[in-house]
Amino acid sequence: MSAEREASEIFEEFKELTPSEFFRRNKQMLGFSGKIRSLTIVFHELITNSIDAAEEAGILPEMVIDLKRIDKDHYILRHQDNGPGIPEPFITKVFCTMFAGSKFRNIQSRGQQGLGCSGCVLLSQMTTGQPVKIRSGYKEGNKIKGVEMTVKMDVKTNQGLILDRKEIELDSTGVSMELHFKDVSYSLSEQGAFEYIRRTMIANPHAKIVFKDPTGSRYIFDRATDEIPPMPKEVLPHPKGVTADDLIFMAKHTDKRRFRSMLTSSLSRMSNKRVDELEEITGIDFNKRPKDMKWEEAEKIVELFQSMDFMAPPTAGLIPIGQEQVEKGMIEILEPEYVKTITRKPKTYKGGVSFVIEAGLAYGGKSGRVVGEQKKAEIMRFANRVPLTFDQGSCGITEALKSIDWKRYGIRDLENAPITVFVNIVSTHVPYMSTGKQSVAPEAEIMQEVRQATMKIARSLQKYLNAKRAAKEEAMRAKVFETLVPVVLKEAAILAERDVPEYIEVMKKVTRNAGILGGATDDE
Amino acid sequence: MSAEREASEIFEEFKELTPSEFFRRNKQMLGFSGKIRSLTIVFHELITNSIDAAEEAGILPEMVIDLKRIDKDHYILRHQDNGPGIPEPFITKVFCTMFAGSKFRNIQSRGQQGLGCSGCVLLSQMTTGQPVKIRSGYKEGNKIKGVEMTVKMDVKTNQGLILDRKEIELDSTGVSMELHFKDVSYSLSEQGAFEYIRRTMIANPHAKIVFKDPTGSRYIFDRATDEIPPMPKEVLPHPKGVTADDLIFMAKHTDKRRFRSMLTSSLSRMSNKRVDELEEITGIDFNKRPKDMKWEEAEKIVELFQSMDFMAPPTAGLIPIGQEQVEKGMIEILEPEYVKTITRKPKTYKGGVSFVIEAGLAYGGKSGRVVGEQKKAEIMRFANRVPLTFDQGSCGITEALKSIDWKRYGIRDLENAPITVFVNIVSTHVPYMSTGKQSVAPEAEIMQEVRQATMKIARSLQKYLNAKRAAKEEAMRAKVFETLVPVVLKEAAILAERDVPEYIEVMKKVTRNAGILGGATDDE
Amino acid sequence: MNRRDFTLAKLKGLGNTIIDDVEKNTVPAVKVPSRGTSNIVYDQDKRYYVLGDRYGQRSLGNVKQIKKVAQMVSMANFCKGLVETQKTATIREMYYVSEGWDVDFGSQDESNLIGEDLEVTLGIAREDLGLMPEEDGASVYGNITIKDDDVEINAAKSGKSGYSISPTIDDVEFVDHDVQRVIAVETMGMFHRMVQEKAYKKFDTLIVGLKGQAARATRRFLKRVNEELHLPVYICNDGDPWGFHIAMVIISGSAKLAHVNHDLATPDAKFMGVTASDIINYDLPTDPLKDIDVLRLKELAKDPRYKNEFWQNEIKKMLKIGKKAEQQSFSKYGLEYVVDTYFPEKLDSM
Amino acid sequence: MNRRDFTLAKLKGLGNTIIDDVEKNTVPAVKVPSRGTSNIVYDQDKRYYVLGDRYGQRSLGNVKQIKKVAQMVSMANFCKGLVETQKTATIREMYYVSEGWDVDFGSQDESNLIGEDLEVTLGIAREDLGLMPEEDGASVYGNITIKDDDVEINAAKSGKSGYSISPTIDDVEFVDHDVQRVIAVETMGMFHRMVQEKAYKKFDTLIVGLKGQAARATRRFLKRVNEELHLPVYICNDGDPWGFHIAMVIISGSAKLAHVNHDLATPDAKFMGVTASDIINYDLPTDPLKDIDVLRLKELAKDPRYKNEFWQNEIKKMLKIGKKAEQQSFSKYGLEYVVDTYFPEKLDSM
Repeated sequence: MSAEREASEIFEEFKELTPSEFFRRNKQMLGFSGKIRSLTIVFHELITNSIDAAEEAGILPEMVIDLKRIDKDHYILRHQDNGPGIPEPFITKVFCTMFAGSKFRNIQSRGQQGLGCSGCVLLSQMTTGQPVKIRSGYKEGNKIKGVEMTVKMDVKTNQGLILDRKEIELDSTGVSMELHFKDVSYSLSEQGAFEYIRRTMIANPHAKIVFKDPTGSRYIFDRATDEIPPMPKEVLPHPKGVTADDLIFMAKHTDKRRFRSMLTSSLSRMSNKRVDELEEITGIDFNKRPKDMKWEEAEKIVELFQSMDFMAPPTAGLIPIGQEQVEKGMIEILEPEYVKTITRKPKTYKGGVSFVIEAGLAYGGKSGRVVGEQKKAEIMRFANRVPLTFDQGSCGITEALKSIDWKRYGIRDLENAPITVFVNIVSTHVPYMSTGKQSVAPEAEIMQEVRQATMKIARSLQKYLNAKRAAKEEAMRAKVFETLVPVVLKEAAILAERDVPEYIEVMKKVTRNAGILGGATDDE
Repeated sequence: MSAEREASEIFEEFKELTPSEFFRRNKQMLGFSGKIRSLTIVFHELITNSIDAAEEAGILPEMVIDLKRIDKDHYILRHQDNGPGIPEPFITKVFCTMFAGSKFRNIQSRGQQGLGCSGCVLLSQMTTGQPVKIRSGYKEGNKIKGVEMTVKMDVKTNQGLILDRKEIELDSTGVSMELHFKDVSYSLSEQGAFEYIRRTMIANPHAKIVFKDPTGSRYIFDRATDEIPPMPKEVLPHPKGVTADDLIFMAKHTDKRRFRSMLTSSLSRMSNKRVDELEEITGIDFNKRPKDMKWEEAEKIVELFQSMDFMAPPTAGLIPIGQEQVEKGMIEILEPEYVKTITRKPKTYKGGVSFVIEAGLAYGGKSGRVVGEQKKAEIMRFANRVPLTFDQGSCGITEALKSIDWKRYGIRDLENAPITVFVNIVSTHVPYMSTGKQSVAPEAEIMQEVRQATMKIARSLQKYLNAKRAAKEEAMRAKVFETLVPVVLKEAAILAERDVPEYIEVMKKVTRNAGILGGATDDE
Repeated sequence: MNRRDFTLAKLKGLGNTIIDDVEKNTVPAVKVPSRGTSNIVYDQDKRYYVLGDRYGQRSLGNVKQIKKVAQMVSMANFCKGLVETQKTATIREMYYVSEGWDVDFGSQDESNLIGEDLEVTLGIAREDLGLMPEEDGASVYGNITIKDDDVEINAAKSGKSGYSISPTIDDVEFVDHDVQRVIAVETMGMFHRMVQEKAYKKFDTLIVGLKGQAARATRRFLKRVNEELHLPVYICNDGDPWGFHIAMVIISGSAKLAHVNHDLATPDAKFMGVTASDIINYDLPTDPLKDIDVLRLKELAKDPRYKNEFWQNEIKKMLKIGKKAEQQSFSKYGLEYVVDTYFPEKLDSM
Repeated sequence: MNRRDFTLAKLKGLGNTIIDDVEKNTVPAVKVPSRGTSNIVYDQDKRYYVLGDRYGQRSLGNVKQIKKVAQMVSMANFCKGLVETQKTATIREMYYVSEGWDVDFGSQDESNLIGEDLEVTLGIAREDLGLMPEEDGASVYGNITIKDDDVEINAAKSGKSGYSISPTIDDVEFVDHDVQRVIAVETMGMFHRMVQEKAYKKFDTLIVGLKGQAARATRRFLKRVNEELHLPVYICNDGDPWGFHIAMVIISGSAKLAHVNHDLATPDAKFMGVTASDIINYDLPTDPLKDIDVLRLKELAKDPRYKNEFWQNEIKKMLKIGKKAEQQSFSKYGLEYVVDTYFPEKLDSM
């Protein structure tokens, strides 16, 4: 038995880690587990950052991506965009400081963890020891400033170290970077980087990506539309969506002097009239300083929110891709025989979080995925236009789609149909199931919307398939009558031992029926 | 289309988050997803902390846990231990600062993320707004100092706020705390808190827990042994287990002046002779300052490590529970009809990470789990004595156990046998599959060890079951002969139309065979 | 009018309705009595299933129906040929012959269905149309002389396996007999047992080996000996729902063949097989009822053919004891027991 | 010594070996020839399967084996009773009778296995032991007169379905006949076609309706007419692996019954069924080969009984065209075609 030790002795070893140090020890928490997945996550982080940045600046996004294989599992990735660029003072923060970013608002956005770029740099540095080379071109007044930097991450301080810096001349804004990776792997599978780009293009038809793959092949994914989607507005939280903790947090960080004004300015749909009602029912003094708000009071208010009627949350914060744009994206990439898309009206889940479901069905052409020599159906899931590549099995979207009785829509076996099903959920708060943000929780309202949206367009697909079938059948039916009427009459005449009578009139009557199925009853 | 915006304008919204702020937005990353799971994770964090602390101080761990239900999904948890206590200056850090802790060394320990206590406080505060009440008693010289504090977490600064503090008189060292939780749920299921305690007791037979559940029932889980397991020693990393990034990291943070001395002092099994060899082959100047080490050089060295022979890593860092102690734990909790346990010799995976597998099989008694009216087999997985409760399906341990051909060990249908299978993996670096640290990656060497260990004890179980069966059968066989010999002879005599001859001798010879199966050949 | 002329007239009539319609410039349609379950009715007076009066129209103006009409008249002509030349064919042969017609069948099943359609449409049994089933009928042993064409056959002098009822049993004439009754048994094992134990002498009976579910020819034979020779018919089957129902189909006809039950059912035949009461009284070796047996028994309990007290009791009793027994299980008491003891006791009690 | 006395002597012998062993104070054991696949050998001279010389010992000193010995001697005594009284029983009946023995059977399967053990141990066919199968044999039509007990039967005067071969065919005596050959067909449909088309006259033949896989009694009958009456036997089956094998089992015996093939196989019988070549030459309606057909054909190709050029070619050809055809498919050319055209051509070519 070891001798007893005092607490003070034990606590000599006590230390604090920076976020970078922490994630260096726990890289799987950033999604970096498995070689294929790791590379796909890198593509995801860089592409979503580029598109977000271009859109925020009102620019049509365009990327040039070049992935070179140096050795087995060893790659160099060059990623260049045409966004607004990063001002020099922020470059090391964006690339080397974890938990830093511009996406922490109550806003619909593609990424939102503040781990993206810096996570990729961490992975690069951990696996290859290489610094990252960055070029940023950004406007200052009317001029474009250009800077080139070589930067390392100092995990002990969670800060960037500039190894090299020079100013350069650039014609346009944008960021380009060069990263080295080991222990990653490029794959054409459903989980791989190529498929990630392809799906991104479907959900972002206004973007353009030129991709050079490790074999040297160049793929140009052209944009299907020139419309930049409008920027989602930052939207105040809806009363039905806040918790007591949220209220206390707001109260602590507001610049308002009074609780009353804090409420009206921090929550949407919160009129003075509503505040008066609240004050009367709760008996709380709403003129006190926000910081004096007690937890019990916050809880009481939140409870009351649940029973009060509010207008649905404002939907200015939600910018779906749009029915027409999804269609364009699917046509551009899938070249289908038939496509139908839909963008539904905003709904809410958990009482106050609004979301929009968009769905698309493509049939024929390059729809579906080729397995062996067969076409199988494929499901493409997106959240705020970002492809969800992993954890398909546990995703509420998949579950909702599987629960549809596809036979009712003329699709006997979804699995084996040449169909691509597209679903995008748009929300400021997508309820992800797990850390990796790769699957959507099966919230009842979301599942219901996914079903409704998909069934609606499935009905259109069914009509198309039926019409196609019907045209074929009508021609066939006319032929049946022309062939069989003489047969019946010949046989009947032999049976009756009479001559075959004139039957032009009867034949006319009969062929008039070719277009319709009905006629006499038949009880089988 | 929105107007173009400049980069500088966009970066006005740029901010940095503290770890607390970050996890407040991403609590699922701490394992807090789902009501049952959230509470089990809290139990896990607090219990492992208490046991670790007591062991480090050389004290037999003992806890009193009291879970009170206030309302649906609303609980108060009181957790008290007999550890060395926390010195006052560290109290707020332990409970309110994320990424702070004493477990960041290369040492086998139960928890190791530095998220434990502070994570629980974050959850408590987020769901109930309540501060945490803490009492700590700790030795200073020969006196016991006692302090009681009420503390809140300030997520904006990742620091604790002391609301109240007073000194108190205490008889003994230890920490007790009181936490409020909402949105959690107590359950008796395999994933619930009760089962978590039960399994903890099996793997920690030297600990004692008194648990009062929400119905008011008191469970006393007594210790099965008075031996405190020896403290694992901090062990230097083995050359075969380090990456280039690790070397660079060491080089950066060492206090040695030369790379040579850094190597011998930071790695195990790294003699001067080995360093000379390295120097000669690589041609690198090993007398230079560690900080001048280049990545390519580190890579070269690591590559060379892979092809050099080293002694296996020292195993002083690995302290298994021990075959005898596992047995005691299983007997105490399961009261089985038969139990067999094993602790294997250390092995390594990935070339240099050492680990030990311990396995146990309990049959009959309270072994297995009752489903409906049937007994089903249950698998209890542990990593460094900590129960792994979730993600059983994807765990390498489960996979290894399922791959065993149990029929060969006389267990026709493992699923439906009254059996508990215990597996503990002991290692400084357990290769967890995911963030939640609930499943072990299917490393080939680990799977192999789990199989070997389990098959070895399964063979013993088989012998036991066979012996039991054999005793039954022998009695039955003797009876068969006594019944059938006269029948055969009577019928044969009728057939031959002769008298039944005297057959005492033959009967003697035959019944002597009752104990064995063999005899004449029979080719069916 | 004899059966043959009647059949030919019916066939001709089918052709006439179609040609008549055309001459009236209306789209021809053929009335086909419905064989759906809702049109199969148990006739309490006749004590067997008959078809109701619902029917469907097969019109030349409907793309699905015209094909069936074409098949039906082609088949009618084929049958007309058979009847005229006094030949027969199996439905399998007809299926192959139809390859040469202007309209063919997609499968044997399809041609079988049209065959049944033709039967109900004309109200004439398939055998009268010259269409024979593949299956042979039962074996008959005992002192009866029949005439088939110009050959006289005595079923006691046709070998140990007796006289085989052929599909063309309706062409056979009963010349002479010297028996009091007919006992039909389910298996050939029991048939041979009875021949060996000379049951035909002991009970002055014909022995009929059904070989499981009775073929149409067998049912026709049993009906004819019952009605023409006034011989009581006893059916001795295994004590399980399947044995019960083999007997019941002989007695009250099957639902599926409602349109020809007037030619097949023998309402006066009696069940003399193993009952649940026998299982208890004779302490027979049994097998437990399987799920499917229980299901079947419950179905039978609801069937109108089983609506009398005897059957309701026996079904209830069998469900209660949860056991079934084969006829051969009487061998427990020796091979002769069934003939020496069981049958006499059963016959006495009837 | 006649068959009956021979059988009784063998039965007695089994009892004697056991009693002798006991008197010598050794633990008795019974030698049971092995029926495992490795002990079933194709005899190139005899042209059928025979048992090899491997055997197992059933000792009273082994707990599993003693039970089998007890069952075997009990069964032997039961059979001795049957032979002595000249009765027969089905194995199903024996199973029920065994309820009264000191050692019983867990299931019908178990008693069947012990029955086969007894056959091979004594080297005597089950029919000689009085144990009859449930199944009846084939139907025979044509001018042959046989005597069963004291009854004479003419198979051309036994009705349209002819004479049924009973399981006790060995007791039958051939009295007279007026035929040149025997043609056996697979289905009763074809049997009736041949009767109707008077094939017995056209070809001076007996017609045998096999009803699928030939029963033991049928095979015994065919062997006897072939050997005792020197009639050539032709077997005319469907053109598929199952039809081929029905014929082959008649010709060369089955592996499973290797111990009695000397009584059952007719090595000089000829296959005259539908071949792959016929399918092509006659342009017959076909069905595609199913997976299981293909598998079966490949098995047959490896079977020693199919090792001659004719079979290898036909199997290869059938696999190549991927099609099979039924005998009745000749009806495509009219009902009479098979008798008027196909059979004469086939017979000519043999």
